[in-house]
Amino acid sequence: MGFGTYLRNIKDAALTIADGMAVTFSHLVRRPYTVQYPDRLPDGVRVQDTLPFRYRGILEVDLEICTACLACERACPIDCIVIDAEKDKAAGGLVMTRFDIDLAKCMYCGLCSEPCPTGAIHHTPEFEGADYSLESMVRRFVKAPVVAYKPKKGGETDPEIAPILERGMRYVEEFASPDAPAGK
Amino acid sequence: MGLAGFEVEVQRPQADGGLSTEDMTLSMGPQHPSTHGVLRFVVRADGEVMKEAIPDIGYLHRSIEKIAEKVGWHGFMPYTDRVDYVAAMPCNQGWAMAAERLAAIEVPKRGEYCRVIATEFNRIQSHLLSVGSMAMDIGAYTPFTHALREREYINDLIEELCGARLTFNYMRIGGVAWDVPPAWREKALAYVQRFEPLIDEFNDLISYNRIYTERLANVAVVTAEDAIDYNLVGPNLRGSGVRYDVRRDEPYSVYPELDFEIPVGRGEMGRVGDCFDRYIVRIREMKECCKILRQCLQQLPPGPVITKVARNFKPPPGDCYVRVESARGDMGWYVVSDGTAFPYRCKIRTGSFAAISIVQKVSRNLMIADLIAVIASLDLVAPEIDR
Amino acid sequence: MQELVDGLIRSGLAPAALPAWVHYLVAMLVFGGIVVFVFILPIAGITTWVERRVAGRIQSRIGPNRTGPAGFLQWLADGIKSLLKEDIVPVAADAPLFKLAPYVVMTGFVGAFVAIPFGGPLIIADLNVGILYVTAVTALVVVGILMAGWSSNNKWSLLGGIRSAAQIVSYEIPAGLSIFPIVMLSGALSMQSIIQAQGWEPWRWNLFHNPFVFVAFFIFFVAALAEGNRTPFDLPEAESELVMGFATEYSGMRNLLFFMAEWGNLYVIGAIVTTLFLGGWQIPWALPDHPVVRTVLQFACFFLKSYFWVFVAIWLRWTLPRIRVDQMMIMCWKYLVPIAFVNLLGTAVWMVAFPAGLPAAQMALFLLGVALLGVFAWRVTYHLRRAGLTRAELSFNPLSTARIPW
Amino acid sequence: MAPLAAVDLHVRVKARFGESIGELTGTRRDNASATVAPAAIVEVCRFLKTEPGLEFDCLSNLSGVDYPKRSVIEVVYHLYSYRQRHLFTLKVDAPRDAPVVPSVASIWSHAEWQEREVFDLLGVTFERHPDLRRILMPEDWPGHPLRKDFVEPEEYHGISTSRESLLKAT
Repeated sequence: MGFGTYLRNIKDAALTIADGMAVTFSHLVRRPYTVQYPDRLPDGVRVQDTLPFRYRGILEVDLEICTACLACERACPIDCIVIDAEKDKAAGGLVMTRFDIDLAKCMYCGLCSEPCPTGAIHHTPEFEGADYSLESMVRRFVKAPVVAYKPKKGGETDPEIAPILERGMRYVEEFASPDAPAGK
Repeated sequence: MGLAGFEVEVQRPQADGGLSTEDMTLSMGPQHPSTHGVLRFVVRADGEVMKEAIPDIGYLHRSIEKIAEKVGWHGFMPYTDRVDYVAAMPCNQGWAMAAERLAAIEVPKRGEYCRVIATEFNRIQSHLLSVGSMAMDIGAYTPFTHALREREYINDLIEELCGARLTFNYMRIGGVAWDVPPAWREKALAYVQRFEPLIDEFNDLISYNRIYTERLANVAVVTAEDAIDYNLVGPNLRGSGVRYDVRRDEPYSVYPELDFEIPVGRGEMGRVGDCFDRYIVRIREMKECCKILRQCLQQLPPGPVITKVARNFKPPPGDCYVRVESARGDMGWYVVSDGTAFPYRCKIRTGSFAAISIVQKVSRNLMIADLIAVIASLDLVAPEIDR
Repeated sequence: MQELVDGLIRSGLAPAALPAWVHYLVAMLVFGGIVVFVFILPIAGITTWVERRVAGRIQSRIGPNRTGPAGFLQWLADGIKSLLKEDIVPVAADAPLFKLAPYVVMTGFVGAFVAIPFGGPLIIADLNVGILYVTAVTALVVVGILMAGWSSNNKWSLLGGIRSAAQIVSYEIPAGLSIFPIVMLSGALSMQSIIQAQGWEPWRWNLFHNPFVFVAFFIFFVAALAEGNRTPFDLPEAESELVMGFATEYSGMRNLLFFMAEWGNLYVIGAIVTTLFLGGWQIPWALPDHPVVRTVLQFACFFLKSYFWVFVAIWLRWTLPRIRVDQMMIMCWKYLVPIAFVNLLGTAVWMVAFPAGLPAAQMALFLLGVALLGVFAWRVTYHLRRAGLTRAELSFNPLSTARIPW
Repeated sequence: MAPLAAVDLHVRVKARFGESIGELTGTRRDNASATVAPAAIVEVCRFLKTEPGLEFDCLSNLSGVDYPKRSVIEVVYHLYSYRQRHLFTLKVDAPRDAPVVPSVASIWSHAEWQEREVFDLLGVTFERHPDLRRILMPEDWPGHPLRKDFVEPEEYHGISTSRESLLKAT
């Protein structure tokens, strides 16, 4: 290789290395971007509150507005939701004795919360799901057999379910629907 | 895996009774810091110079194609994220388009735009990870952290859009699951505005650094014919000088309405088709993604983002071959349906599977340090190879 | 240090019955022990903390900040952790060699401190072959690394060991050749006399004496980096290729010894560079003449200058990628060695042409150096402007924590 | 010039090879395919690759599909031409019990790996294949997973392949 390329190699190397060093030096005066989770957060701020509304964290079920329609159980590709509900004339409607979700197998894909008519099953921004035993990863939502919610024909809902239903419907509205024209 | 079909070639002792040397057989992987996931290379080396590097894959084989036959059409969507978790959106799009083509479903315009926006953001993410980890494999750790810092910002944006940071499950058959949240467009536009100069800073830091170019120039040169013969796709193909991109040559979705160039390797630092070309094509592609994103975010039409699709979806019998431009190139989805609620067969042909098949041919008498550069420049990702 | 011991003997403090060499031996052990445990090991440890903090800021993260104030005791925590970690010796390893390797590397590193002049009187042994001794001792490191690479019975370590042998041995030549012009200028090998031959004003340093020594400085620094296995030459323990290179099989305290030697070597490089090129501990005459204050000021000046070059080595490590083995050899034999010879001849001709040195040339070179720094500073501000950073995103406090994004 | 439609491609291939080429099935450009007799597949592929007007220089995808009802394993070749932008699909039916198909590895280099995958997952042996070994599954894995009648073995080398679901215990 000629003497020209020899000198050019040296000049080239020196200049590009110096430019690279200039970039890294300019970083010395820039603030770091680290979010010091979990313990060094500004006072009173929980990381979970800063997550967006649609964040798909650990599942949660509001039994008060769950109609036991088993749509979520069918939609889950991994079958990690198990619901037992029997028709019981005396109690008037379906009685749910069991609603379990195996969080160890759940992949947080959100397919279960889509078909839910009342938004009973939805994702919370909670993500700290670590646990000591595999069995305790199964979330059993039904403590005592409960009558499934049945929306009344008349349209008015009794007062103490209304806020929960309103919150549930907010989850349902979030999903895109074919007919409602989305805003710009 | 034993070393079947791979015996150590012992050199004969020299005629004059000199020292008889022997090749060294190295097993690089599957636990190795720079094999980008669970890959293994059986390297036959004479000191530092490699005679051959034979890839051994299958460590991350989950047989996603068999799972497709067990879960329904809607249920398979989250699994498509796992085919290539570094660039999950194009996989979603591939599966959704295959089902739509089988059932002749027409996706509303705004849905297509949301898909393109999500895919292009995801392409930037994937290229950032590929470019950053390539710099780290060559020895520079800082570019990796800068690339990941920018990738985190895009993670936050996509998290607001669909709720997940890696396995998005954002698209549905017939459109997308969520519309763009309010004020997200301005935030995304502001981010693209902020991101563009940082690519130039990245270039100043590492791309044209003499040591970096010296390590990549003329290493593992792949000619255009070999690239096509070995079915290399995406940045690996464009790095060898073939100007081909599925988004422009087999147009789908709304790409015909968007104008963007296709960067191609020009052999700036060495011959066309070397490691540097594949690398610099990815850097320039990120700039093109910014251009596409700006256009999409400005021209986002009003209207619904999803059409009516039966929950118990049963497409008519038939088969289709859909090609999507993923971050690792043209991803082929061959899907066969027999009219039932479960897909009959789903074959996914991915870019990395083609790219790793050329490593054996390209790695002859390279140095071991170059093998790391070749693996990084081909942007191999283990889940995509093994599926 | 010898007069100090003689003074002790004369003043009757030390029992006179013993022969003189016993006193020298005891004094040497005591002083050596003090210097090693009070100065060298903490310096090596603190350099790891400085490196991780500087690397953090360069990579827009924070670096250790949990153990001790701003993470300052991180190195102590690492040391204790390594002590408690299990010390594994692979079954198939060549055990005696395997166990001996870290100590050979440590002696190579600690041995260099004998001849380093921290201040006027502050030197353990002002050998008259000072710089020759230092170059010889630091070559011990390659013996240790080669032993480690071979005895670990692991192909990756073997590759690491062979690479380091090729690298350190071949970079001795340009390092040695760059030292010759300095020795010619100061006319003596002893470190103290090299420093005394330079003035405290920057333009009277060896660095700006003539253009050839100016170039020799860069060659020496690059060669010293290669000997310290620092990026862009960290081939022997290349994380992404050879997993951990020669130190793959090491764990616990042995592993720590290797890396303490590496970070300690950084300081040795800084010290030698300041001694040869940057006027060592020379401070302005006008400062108070009280011996203790003067020594402390000299020590501080020497320490600041050498620690600046430790910072430069750290800053280089987090900027540059790694060189390939054959490129490393090409760079040594085709670029550094020829230029080093040119510098050697150039300095000789220069000394014949201007026996008393050319003050005009020294001032010109000094101004050239300042100009280069100016251009570099402008380039840094250019990067900051182009990245479009708001005032909030800048912070000149080196220990600043994060700007919380929400 | 514009890429040829599948019909014209089929006509040209049919003209050249006559009866060993089946009828054109499928309507759209991406699924228009012609079945080829196993014996003639190598000749057809070489013709498609070297013919000046066609120049199918890339085997875009090679996949196997198991049809137990027709007791056939169908090997599907998606061919693509980068120069002419043609896209054409060939299908070869091999009997399900002893599927043997000549290998096209000599024509397209990537066919070697794709055929190894079809061999590994579906059990189709390719004649004159340079290195027919399992590619994804371990060497001693029983059976071929993608076959419809594949039953997953209980355990492999002592490692059980299934785990008791936690939801069973009430």
